[in-house]
Amino acid sequence: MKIAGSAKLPFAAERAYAVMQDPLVLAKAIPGCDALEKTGEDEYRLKMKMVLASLSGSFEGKVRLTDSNPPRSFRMLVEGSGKIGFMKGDGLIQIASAPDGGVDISYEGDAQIGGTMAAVGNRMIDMTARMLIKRFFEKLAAEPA
Amino acid sequence: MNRTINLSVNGKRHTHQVEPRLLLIHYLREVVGLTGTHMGCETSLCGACTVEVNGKAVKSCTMFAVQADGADVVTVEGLAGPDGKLHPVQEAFWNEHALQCGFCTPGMIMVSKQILERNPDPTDREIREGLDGNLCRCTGYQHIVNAVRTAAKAGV
Amino acid sequence: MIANPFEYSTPATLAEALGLIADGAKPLSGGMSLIPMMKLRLASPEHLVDIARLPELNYIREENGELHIGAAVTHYDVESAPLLCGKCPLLAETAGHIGDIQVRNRGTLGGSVAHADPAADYPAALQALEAKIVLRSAAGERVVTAAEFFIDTFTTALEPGEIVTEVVVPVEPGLTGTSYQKCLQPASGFAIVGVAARVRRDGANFGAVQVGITGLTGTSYRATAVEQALVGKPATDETIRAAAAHAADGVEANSDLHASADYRTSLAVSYTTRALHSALSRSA
Amino acid sequence: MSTTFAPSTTKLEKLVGKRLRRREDPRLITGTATYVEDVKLPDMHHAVIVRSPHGAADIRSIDISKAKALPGVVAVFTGADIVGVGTVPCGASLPGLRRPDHHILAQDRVYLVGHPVAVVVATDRYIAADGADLVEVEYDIKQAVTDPEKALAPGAPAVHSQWPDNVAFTFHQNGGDIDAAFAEAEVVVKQRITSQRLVPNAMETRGVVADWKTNDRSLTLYTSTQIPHLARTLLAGMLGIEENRFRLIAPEVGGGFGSKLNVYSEEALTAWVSMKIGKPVKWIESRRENFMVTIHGRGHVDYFEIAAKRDGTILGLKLKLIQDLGAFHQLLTPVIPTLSVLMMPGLYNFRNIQAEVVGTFTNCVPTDAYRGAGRPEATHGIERMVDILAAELGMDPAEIRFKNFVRPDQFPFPTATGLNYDSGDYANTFQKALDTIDYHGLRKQQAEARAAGRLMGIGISTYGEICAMGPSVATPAGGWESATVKFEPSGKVTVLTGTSPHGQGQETSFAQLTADELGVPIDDIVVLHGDTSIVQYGIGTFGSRNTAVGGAALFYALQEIKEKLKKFGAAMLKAEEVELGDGVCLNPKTGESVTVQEIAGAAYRGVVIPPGMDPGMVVTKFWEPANFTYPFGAHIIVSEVDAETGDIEIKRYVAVDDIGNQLNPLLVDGQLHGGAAQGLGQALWEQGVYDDNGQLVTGEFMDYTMPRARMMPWIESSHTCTPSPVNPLGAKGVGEAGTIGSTPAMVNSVVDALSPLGVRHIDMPLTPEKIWKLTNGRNA
Repeated sequence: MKIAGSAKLPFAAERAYAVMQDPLVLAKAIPGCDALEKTGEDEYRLKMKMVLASLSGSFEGKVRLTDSNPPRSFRMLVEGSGKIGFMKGDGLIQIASAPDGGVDISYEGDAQIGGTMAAVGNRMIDMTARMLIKRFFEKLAAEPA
Repeated sequence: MNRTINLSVNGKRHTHQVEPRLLLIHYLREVVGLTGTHMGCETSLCGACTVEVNGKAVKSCTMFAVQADGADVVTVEGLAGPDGKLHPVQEAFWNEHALQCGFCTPGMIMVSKQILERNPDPTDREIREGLDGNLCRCTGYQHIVNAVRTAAKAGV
Repeated sequence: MIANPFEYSTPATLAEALGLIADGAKPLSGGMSLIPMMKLRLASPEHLVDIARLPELNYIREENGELHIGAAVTHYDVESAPLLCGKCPLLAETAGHIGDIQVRNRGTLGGSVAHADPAADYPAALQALEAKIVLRSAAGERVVTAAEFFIDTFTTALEPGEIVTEVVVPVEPGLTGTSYQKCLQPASGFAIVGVAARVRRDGANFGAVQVGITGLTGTSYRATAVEQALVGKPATDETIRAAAAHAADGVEANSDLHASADYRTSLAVSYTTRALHSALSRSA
Repeated sequence: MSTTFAPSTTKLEKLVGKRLRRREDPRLITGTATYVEDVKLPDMHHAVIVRSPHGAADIRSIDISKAKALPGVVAVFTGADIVGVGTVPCGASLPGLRRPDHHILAQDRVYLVGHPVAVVVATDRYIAADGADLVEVEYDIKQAVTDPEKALAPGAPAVHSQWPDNVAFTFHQNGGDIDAAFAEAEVVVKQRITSQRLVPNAMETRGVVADWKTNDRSLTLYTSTQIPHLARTLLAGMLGIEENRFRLIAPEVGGGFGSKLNVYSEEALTAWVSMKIGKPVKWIESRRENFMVTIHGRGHVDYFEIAAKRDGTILGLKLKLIQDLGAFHQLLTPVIPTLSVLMMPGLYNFRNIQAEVVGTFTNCVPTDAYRGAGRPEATHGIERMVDILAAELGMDPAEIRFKNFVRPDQFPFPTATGLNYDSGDYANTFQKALDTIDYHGLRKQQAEARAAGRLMGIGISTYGEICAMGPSVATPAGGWESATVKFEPSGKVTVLTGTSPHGQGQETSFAQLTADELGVPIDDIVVLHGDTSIVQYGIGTFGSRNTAVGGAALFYALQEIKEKLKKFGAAMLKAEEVELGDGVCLNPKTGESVTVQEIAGAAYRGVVIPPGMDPGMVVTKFWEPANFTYPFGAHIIVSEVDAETGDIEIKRYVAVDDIGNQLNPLLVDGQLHGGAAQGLGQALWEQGVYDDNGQLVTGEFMDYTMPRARMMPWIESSHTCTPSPVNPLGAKGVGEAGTIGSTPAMVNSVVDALSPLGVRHIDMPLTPEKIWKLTNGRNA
């Protein structure tokens, strides 16, 4: 399903771009992330635990950053699979300087889930994805400028 | 980690050691040996597994047997009298042809009994709303509504 | 469709239960949301603490103009208890819209509230009633309002180790009319949108109005823009229609297979209109 | 030997035609019936299947070591182990049909979500589930394609790499002169009409218990099927075992609707596992698996074109039918759209057609027979097209139907698709429906409603169907049916039917027929079915054939046993001429008589054996029908649309069905109501939706909207009766009528309601949101 939205970060564009490329920051910001190890150029192995209401499950997968165009835009791909299913998010993230000195971030992409989660979680994909993205940007915003 | 549970099923006391994850429906079907209660889904939406726990209709696929410790459970097998006389809801289902393949029927009968216990003279609308938790793929529900209405007239 | 193994405890007291929960056990009440997830192995708690039968959580009583409802009270009891039907009909009416007979017989008020499903029915009523939610942990008790409690999709003010022990709603003052109107998703029975309205008249005008909405977005909310557009205005169809148009103000609507965001938003307006009409007609 | 079709005249009350309550019900309402899941055998093991979560992927590796190490797990098998087991059979014989190998466990690739990858066998079902969770499969995910039109587009991912165009077959049928019809046309209307995937959702999921006895080399298989004998033959072939050492039992079957008219991987797999471990093995499908891997129905994208004259006379019809087949062929997968083509002309008197079917592979579960099987799609198409034509011409939809009906004097009526309609009076039945609902009054009401800004609709469907499957030439495994009637020495009567009823009630209706024909009390009659060791070979239950084919076979067996009773009776009475009736054989000259029970007893004891006769009193009859039957009817639905929310309210539903003669009208009502619920389900609520990756997003009752009691209208059902000449009962079949008739009536009603907004067509299901988009949420 299509995912699109926007967020604000209180950083200059270069800083905003840099935090989103920093594996240490990403490890803190990706909701449920237990570990993020570099496996290649702009590619990381991801371990995460997703807890949402009573649903919980561990996922292993990867994060990939591509199409880098600093400090304006890049693509981010997150995918993971585990016992309860798999998920995949792929989106273009664009950074624009805002008049308040921060940046406006806009994102647009696709989110998919599969496996058991998909069979019963249909009605929750959209709001869950939005909530997770919101948490992600909230964590980023808490980084030092 | 097994637990001992002690409950009454259709008036008979049972004591068993069970795993906490054992569903009540599996307990009834496989431990007690009463296979009239059926499992039609796993999301608590079809109602085929409906039994009565302490006088309340519940979905036995969405309850662990350990949660029924100490309870009085009634299944479809427990409705007819000791002489084999059918419960008025059973009789009405039979007379009105309220079943075809019969798989949903035990759950339908159990919930219909509850509908009538709480509302002895329901309207068709109230009957249909009362059946909200039970799916039937065969009858189109029309004869089931007739049966509940007939059972109401017979006085449950 | 079989759950992973778990340990199961049936503490005799709430204190004992909270001790286990503090150690990481998960509370099990009616299990209407948790057990299906466990059967699909989408949830695999290691230790369940059955709190449904604790007498300390099973009561409905009136105190100082408020109704106190224990967390383990079932939806059926909320729907049918004479005290609630008479003194807080909005909550009773809302309970009657949940799931089906079997689910209402087993599911509990506290369980549903704590689960905070964005499409659950109670939150709309609790928002409109400005309910208080009592939270307890081994460390103590605190009380939050419904508006504070429901934070986001399946996300509440509950801290680890804390459970909902009680919901407090006001004794509905005379002359107040209330209504819960729900557009249900026909497969699951969840709300696509649900709107709870409380209306008091002030002569020919609207007096105090509270509107709570569920299902539209990630969590329930008070539709304050609707309320503000009503208070002090003539109690007419036009006022209602104009006010209800604000039902989704400032809200990012959900989208799923059953209803796109635009459609949901439109339904929120329609059902807000219906709830207000219905509540108004029930107000003296 | 002569037989008589005329009902024997007796003074006993006849039971045929009576609304008798069912004899199968006491076990069902008391919870004492035995479904597959209720079968429990000593030392029974349990199987759980590990399935693909992906729509298309190569299997990189499977690690079963952790699962095998779990205490209680007895065995784990994967695709590599099933050497020598045959592939899942397909009974279609279309020329040029591409048949992918459909192994019972995936080999190196998975083709749909739910594809079986491994099976875990344990002493307990809970442990088997735990074991299945421990099987680790690594996949290399490939691009899936789930939409048949996308699958046909150039560059689409290939479901099977050897056929990059995703076309499994094309099928053409032409009748008359379509070019002339379109050349002559004064008006041509075109419409793309879809018939979405539906999930049959019998309330009992599938299940299998297999019991292999190594020393006897014998297999007993309990399976929830509609075709016990065919399943045995086909499974014996897959497993390489002897049919005469293979007993297949269809115990109580909790609904099928076509989804159990099949042979599935799991039936062979469970049997094979039992053979491997030498123990009884049970596999019970979960609801989630039922959604994922039991066949779906429908799945059409149809392009219709209709040529007509300005006076409404239909000249011809063109159809391009894109059938979403899924990833494999199940038993009848490719056959189903060809049934749609046969049914294309509906009840209408035009002789020019052109049809092209493109069977298309997708990464979805196979489609196959679901209640109506091809005919609901066709009927929906033609009934929609007739309404669209009426709208184009500004004609009343009732009038245009009257204008085009086949007339009673045209029967038997050869259709442009090569069928021969048996009997009917379509205008009469339709008129009865119009009168019942007061059609003209309704149109006046509608005009008033519209003037008041309300969206009221009246929807008509005058449907026909092909039933009583069927002559053997048209049915892949044979279209005949069998029956045995036997008197026991005590005079009790046992009927063995080759059909396999699972809710239809033939234990009652066949006993009614038998009681009437033999003049024995119905309580002395037992009807048995579904066990290959008890019942002679039969074809099974599908295509509305139980009564019209199975009942006819029984009728002929009854005539034959009556002749035998007469011969033995005559010998006992030492009479040349005897009369048989009311359970008594009478010498009309002397007034002496013997009862049929006495005759039966004597025939077993060999007291008197007439010359040329054999002792005993058993007759088995296999009967081949000469034609299908063609039930028809008219369904009319009145609806009102809430423009603000898109909600549809069904105000009235009138159905007049002509199914020929009825054995038990109470059971007929039940069939029609249930059929209508499934038909309304398609029109309004149900849809199997796959995302682009092959996930079935309506894969549980959470999201797949099943008709519930509160959603169903009251159905006012009545009948006309033109007996079928095809069989001696005059019965046409009723199992699918409601499903076929209801859907277009509902859609036509809503389109009619919205026609003031310029709406001509809406694809199913008519969800409130779709309607809301068309009304723009306007307040009426």
